[in-house]
Amino acid sequence: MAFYTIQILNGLSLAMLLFLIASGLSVIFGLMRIINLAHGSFYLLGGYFGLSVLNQTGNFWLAILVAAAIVAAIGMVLQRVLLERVHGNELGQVLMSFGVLLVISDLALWFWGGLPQTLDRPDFLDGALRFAGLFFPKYRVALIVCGFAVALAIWLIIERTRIGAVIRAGVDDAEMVRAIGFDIKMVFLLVFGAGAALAGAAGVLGGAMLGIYPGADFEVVLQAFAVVVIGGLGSLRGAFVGSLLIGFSDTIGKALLPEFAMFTIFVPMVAMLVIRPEGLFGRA
Amino acid sequence: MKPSLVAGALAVAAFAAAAALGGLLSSYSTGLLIDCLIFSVLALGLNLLLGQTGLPSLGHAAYFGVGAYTAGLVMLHVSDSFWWGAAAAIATSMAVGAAYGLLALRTSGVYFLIITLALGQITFAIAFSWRSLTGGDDGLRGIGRPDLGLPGLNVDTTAGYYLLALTAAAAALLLMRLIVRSPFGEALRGIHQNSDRMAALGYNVWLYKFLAFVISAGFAGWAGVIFVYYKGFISPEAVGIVVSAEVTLMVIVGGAGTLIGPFLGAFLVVFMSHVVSGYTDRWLTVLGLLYICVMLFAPKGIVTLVGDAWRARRSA
Amino acid sequence: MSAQAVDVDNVVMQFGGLRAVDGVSLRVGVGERRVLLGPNGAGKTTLFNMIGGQLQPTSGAVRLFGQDVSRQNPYRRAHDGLARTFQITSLFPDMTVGENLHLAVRALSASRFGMIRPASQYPRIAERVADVLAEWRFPAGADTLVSNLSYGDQRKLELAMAVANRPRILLLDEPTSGLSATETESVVGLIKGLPEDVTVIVVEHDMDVAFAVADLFTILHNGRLVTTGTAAEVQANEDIQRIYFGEGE
Amino acid sequence: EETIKVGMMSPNTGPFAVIGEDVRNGFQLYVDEIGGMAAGAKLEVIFEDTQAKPDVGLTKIKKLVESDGVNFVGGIVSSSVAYALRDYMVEKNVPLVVSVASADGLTQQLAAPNIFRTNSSGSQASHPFGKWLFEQGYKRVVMIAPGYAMGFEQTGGIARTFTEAGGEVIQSLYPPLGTADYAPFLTSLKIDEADAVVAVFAGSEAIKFVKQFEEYGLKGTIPLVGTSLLTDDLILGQQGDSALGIVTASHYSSALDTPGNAAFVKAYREKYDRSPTLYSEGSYVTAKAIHMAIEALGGDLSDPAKVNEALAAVSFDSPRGPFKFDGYNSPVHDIYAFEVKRKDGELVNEPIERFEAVSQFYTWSPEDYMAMKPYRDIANDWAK
Amino acid sequence: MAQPIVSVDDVHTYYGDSYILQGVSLDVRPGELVAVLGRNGVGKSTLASTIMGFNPPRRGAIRFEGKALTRATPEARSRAGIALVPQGRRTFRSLSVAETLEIARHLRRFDGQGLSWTVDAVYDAFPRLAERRDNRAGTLSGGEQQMLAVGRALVGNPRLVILDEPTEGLSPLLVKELFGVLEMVKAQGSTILLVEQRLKFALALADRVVILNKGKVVYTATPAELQADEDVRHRYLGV
Ligand SMILES: Nc1ncnc2c1ncn2[C@@H]1O[C@H](COP(=O)(O)OP(=O)(O)OP(=O)(O)O)[C@@H](O)[C@H]1O
Ligand SMILES: Nc1ncnc2c1ncn2[C@@H]1O[C@H](COP(=O)(O)OP(=O)(O)OP(=O)(O)O)[C@@H](O)[C@H]1O
Ligand SMILES: [Mg+2]
Ligand SMILES: [Mg+2]
Repeated sequence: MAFYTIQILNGLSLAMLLFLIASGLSVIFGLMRIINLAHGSFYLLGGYFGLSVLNQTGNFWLAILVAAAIVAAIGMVLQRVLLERVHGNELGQVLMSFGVLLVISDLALWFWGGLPQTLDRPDFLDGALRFAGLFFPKYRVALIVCGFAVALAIWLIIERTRIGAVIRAGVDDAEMVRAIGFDIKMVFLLVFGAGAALAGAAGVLGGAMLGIYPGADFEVVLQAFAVVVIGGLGSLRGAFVGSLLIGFSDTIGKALLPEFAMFTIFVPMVAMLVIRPEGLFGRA
Repeated sequence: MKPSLVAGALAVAAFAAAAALGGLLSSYSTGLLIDCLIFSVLALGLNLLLGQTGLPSLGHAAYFGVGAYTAGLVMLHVSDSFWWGAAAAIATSMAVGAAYGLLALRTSGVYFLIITLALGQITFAIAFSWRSLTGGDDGLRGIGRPDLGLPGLNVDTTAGYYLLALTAAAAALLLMRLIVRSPFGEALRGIHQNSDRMAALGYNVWLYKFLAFVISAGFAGWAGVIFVYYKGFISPEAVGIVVSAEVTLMVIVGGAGTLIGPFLGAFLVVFMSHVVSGYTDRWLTVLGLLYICVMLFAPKGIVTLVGDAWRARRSA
Repeated sequence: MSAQAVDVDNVVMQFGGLRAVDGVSLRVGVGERRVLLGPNGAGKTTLFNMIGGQLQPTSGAVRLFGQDVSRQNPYRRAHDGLARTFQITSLFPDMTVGENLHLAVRALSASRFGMIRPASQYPRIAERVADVLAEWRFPAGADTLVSNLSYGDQRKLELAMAVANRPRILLLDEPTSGLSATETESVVGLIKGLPEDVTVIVVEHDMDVAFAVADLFTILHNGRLVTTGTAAEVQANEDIQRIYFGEGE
Repeated sequence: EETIKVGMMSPNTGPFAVIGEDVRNGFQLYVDEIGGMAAGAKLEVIFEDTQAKPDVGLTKIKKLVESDGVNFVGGIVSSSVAYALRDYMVEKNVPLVVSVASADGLTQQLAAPNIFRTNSSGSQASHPFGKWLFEQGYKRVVMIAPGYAMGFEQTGGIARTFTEAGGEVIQSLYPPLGTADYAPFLTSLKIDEADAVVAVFAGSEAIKFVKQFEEYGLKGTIPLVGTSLLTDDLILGQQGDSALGIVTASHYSSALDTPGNAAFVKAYREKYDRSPTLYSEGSYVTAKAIHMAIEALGGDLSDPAKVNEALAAVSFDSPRGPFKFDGYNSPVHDIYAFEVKRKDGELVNEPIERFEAVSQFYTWSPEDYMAMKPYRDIANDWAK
Repeated sequence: MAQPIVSVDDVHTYYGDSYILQGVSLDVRPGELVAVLGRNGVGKSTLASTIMGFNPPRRGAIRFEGKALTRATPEARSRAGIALVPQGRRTFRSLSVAETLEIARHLRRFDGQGLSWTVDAVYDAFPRLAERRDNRAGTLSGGEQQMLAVGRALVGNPRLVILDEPTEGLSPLLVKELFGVLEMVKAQGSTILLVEQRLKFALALADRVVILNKGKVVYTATPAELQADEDVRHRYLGV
């Protein structure tokens, strides 16, 4: 029993980390249909910038804020200067954003070095909670709470401001959105910035759990895309449930069948897509 | 002379020139050309799906790897005949392609992209963990050069193998050219643009996609054959996502949906990663900038850009 | 037994909470010309989609020439002789007019799976494409990209592709919408000029066109079949006048 | 003036880039120490990026051998790259001195006169360590390591001597390479039944593992032991206090107190502003071995067989202590057990035990040893 | 006469190299309904999209309420009070009817003359849309989409509405409804530019008709004059 409780908590914490990483992508890719592989770079940069701030100030919260802000700015510049030019050209987006991913990861390697780094957590989140004879890291509890909070916040923002509808309309027919009075370029830019900021913040949060190192960008972007797609494009709820599914199948799979640990993400993924070809909550 | 004859003559001349190059260049440069040709064939196969049919496969290294492992295993355990190895490899690749195609073609668009990626990673995991067959992470090694059964043709030297690779790539290109220009190829383009209408017109859209998938896997297997006999080893890296992604980028850089694009893209990327990396540690930045620039100035790929410019000049 | 060309038997199409088509039965004999009338959203296109195979009925059956095709793919029905146009233009935008027609003509020929001979080297198909082009005349020329055609010409091409294969059953979903008077007239001419044994079902809101091409009219409303009758009957029926023409309330 | 060319292959990009940097640094340090000259000839070093990909490595080494005409090749971090190059190098008969890649097979079943290695082979440090662990009083252990050859070989070596001494392996887990989160494995370890956890990880995985080991409250509950990669000098700083008390085995740490090491550490720190690691030391030794061979031949490298022989015969004092090759061109050197301690505010791998002159075959004869099933094929069979 | 609300002055528009509008001039006065007629492919839609700002002319000027708009973005024009019901509907596939109307009314509220359009007013005018409120536009029937496109334009309370073949695909009943709606819009003082193939419909509503042929205005008159001129009708409209 204790074994399962702890595995469920493990699954939940991994799922929420995945969701934090994927939430920004769910907005950028799910809603705006911009295939941005540099999302992984946003995560990486967030982690590294957070690290630098943390080393200077020792303030974890400041690190999250600064990292999110810088990455948002970088994201917006990227969108304006580069990605916008391949609007509607999916393959173009793949190539261009992959180029950006390469450049950023290489420059990050140059600047921060190749050594894996860890981010220190705030003191009160260090250590573990003990309950009913179980032992569970406090930081992971915080991560779980954080994941739920972010999910709720994004959901509210999209519902309240109708920005979600405008963005989706912009994807269907950008010209007509302009014809009803929206500066669609500005809308896309801001949304892109918000998505990048989420990834940047996730970099700090994730870096404190898993460390930050060259190659994390690539790992992260694959998982985030998988989560968003399995959930169904354009569905935040999908990204959330997708994170849970992957988090659980991976964790429980590894705990129960460690010999098949290499298959615990991808086999369930194929199965899910075969059963639901348009994702869990996808509407084509 | 008829234009087709001119084109044919030009193609033969180009082939002859390329063949002669093998004798002129240093063996290292010739070897690099072989690498380029191998990835060209792989990219060419992927292009049938990605460029022609609009199916973005991100797991193409799987069929490449299956081909390479099969040819390697045949060489190690069965026969050193090139033809047996090649036939077995292509057949296995296509069989795996057929099995995966059945699963992957339930989906479309980015869902297809992700499911092919997942299938590719499963293949990687199998190659990595089935140690008794594949040698695990150490890979299969000690695979010798094959026997072509053609007297006078010696593929033990780099120059000799270059001729084989060149012929293999030319054969692939010719075959692909036939396919693309045939009614089948035309139907794939139609499916790319409007599959519902194709179905209403009377085309079995699923079957076309499936065949394209299997054929494309066959090309990848063929590339794997040329790869494994040249390198003499095969390890799981060749099956992984990095290779799949690289090939995809090659196709896009060169120009998805064109015949020459995959070749150009493969040459460019292989050149960048081998030659430029000899000069600067920051070669990945250079490569990244190249991708970005290509998309800024030739958003449909280099070949498309050149083609458009040429047409514009002709009509002007 | 003299089978009907199209025999729709009590079909239902359910979209979530909405019954777009609600138990419609419809029999159209070989060579008959039938117009489907009904207010917007009555279910006409949905019914077409079930006959064409784009949708599978929630319940009920569709038979073509006496054969049950309810579960058949659209492409199989095309091989049974069915062709259709779409209300919302459905073409191959990045191909030329000629290439669009090529695809249409080739769809039923044995060569459609050919992988060796170049597509352009099938004289019979090229001939047929040339015929269709001559018949339909696209002022911009056969080499124009479809995405560069005016809307009207795109509608015309939509039709030309449907008739290119000499279908036995032709479903036309608002074939003249968006066409100018001249073009509308020529389309009417073309429909009337189809061989007598071709069965044609047309959805049409332009009554002049409707009366010109058909003898029998079927009225749909709210997913149900209201009645079938001749022009005179339709005009005399008060219910129809109310729900469709909006007169007499 | 004559030039002797040496090719250096290391990953400069990707996750292994940082190890590649150490490898280049160690080599360069030695070359600088001898003023770039060997036996009166100029020593030219050509660096190439393997990208840690076997087929790229093969292409690069072809460039070095065929295009640049190098006389020696050194470096190589990944075992899969080393395997990929092996046949080609044997065919060309150019000496390949591997600095890091530890795959056992390279200097055992696949040994060749021109293939050398300067760092321990995969199970070399594990053998004495497994026996020693038993002697320390551990009777039952659980093992966890990445599921590929390196993990299998390093845990295998420990398991063999440990069980032969009478110990028992009650569980072995092999998470795949690249595992993001060790939580499901850590929480499945049967620590209640074991006296120690044997873990083998490297790089970012090692950092993650050690940190998570503490996070899940295992630190202090059960001893954590392993091979040196788990806490090597490269990552120790990042692991912080989580690593304190971990005991590992290897042939080198910067805290070694040998005659050569102090000067080496000092020079290295001055030049690169960080501590040397077993990667940089291994590469430094590679350079020295090559240099010694050139000197022994008086700079005449015309006969490949003689070059190989000269290399095989070198023996010298190195930072790790006395160095020489065994009959299979793999080093015979002292192995240590290290414990992570804090010294002068810094974390170090402090030697706590020394096993003298250990070869890759440990106490077996080469023939007997190679007749046994290779560790990488035993993997899960240790736990009963 | 009143100052024109929109004036198109010698406009030349291209698609790439194809020369479509070849010097079109056209004035529409406030409150007026001008019908643009012409065969397929003569450039009617191009004119509409040029005024909306989708493809700015290479030469010529467009003024709206006295201000030059020639280079303004579509969103600026929209905010200035121009709305378009495009040919082919172009509804937002993935948005529900309610969402579409919601975002379309979002930015603008004119203290307009007379009755202003609200979402509810649109539902009143097209009860069918109210029923389909929560359906995605992509699943609506053709006619329903057309109603939505009209509603989308109206909820912004524009001063100038451009309708490009709005009756296309509408059943007679709905054509009548639309007719009523347009009369209502006119009565509120909005100006309408109507591109139409249905001659009867256009003539019954229009104050003035303009015929386009091969990218040029070839005829301007009142509906009555056009009715009387069989030659022009036959030559340019085929009736
Ligand atoms: N895929 C779908 N999902 C949900 N509702 C649908 C779908 N397709 C059609 N409908 C609904 O079904 C009803 C009938 O639609 P249909 O397109 O058949 O009407 P129609 O008679 O062709 O109308 P029109 O003359 O306007 O084209 C409409 O209310 C439409 O909104
Ligand atoms: N995107 C485009 N690119 C190139 N040419 C175009 C494009 N759109 C339209 N054209 C061409 O411009 C001309 C005018 O087209 P437009 O759509 O304005 O005609 P229209 O008068 O609205 O016709 P219809 O009554 O058929 O809608 C046509 O010849 C058409 O082929
Ligand atoms: Mg309809
Ligand atoms: Mg038009």
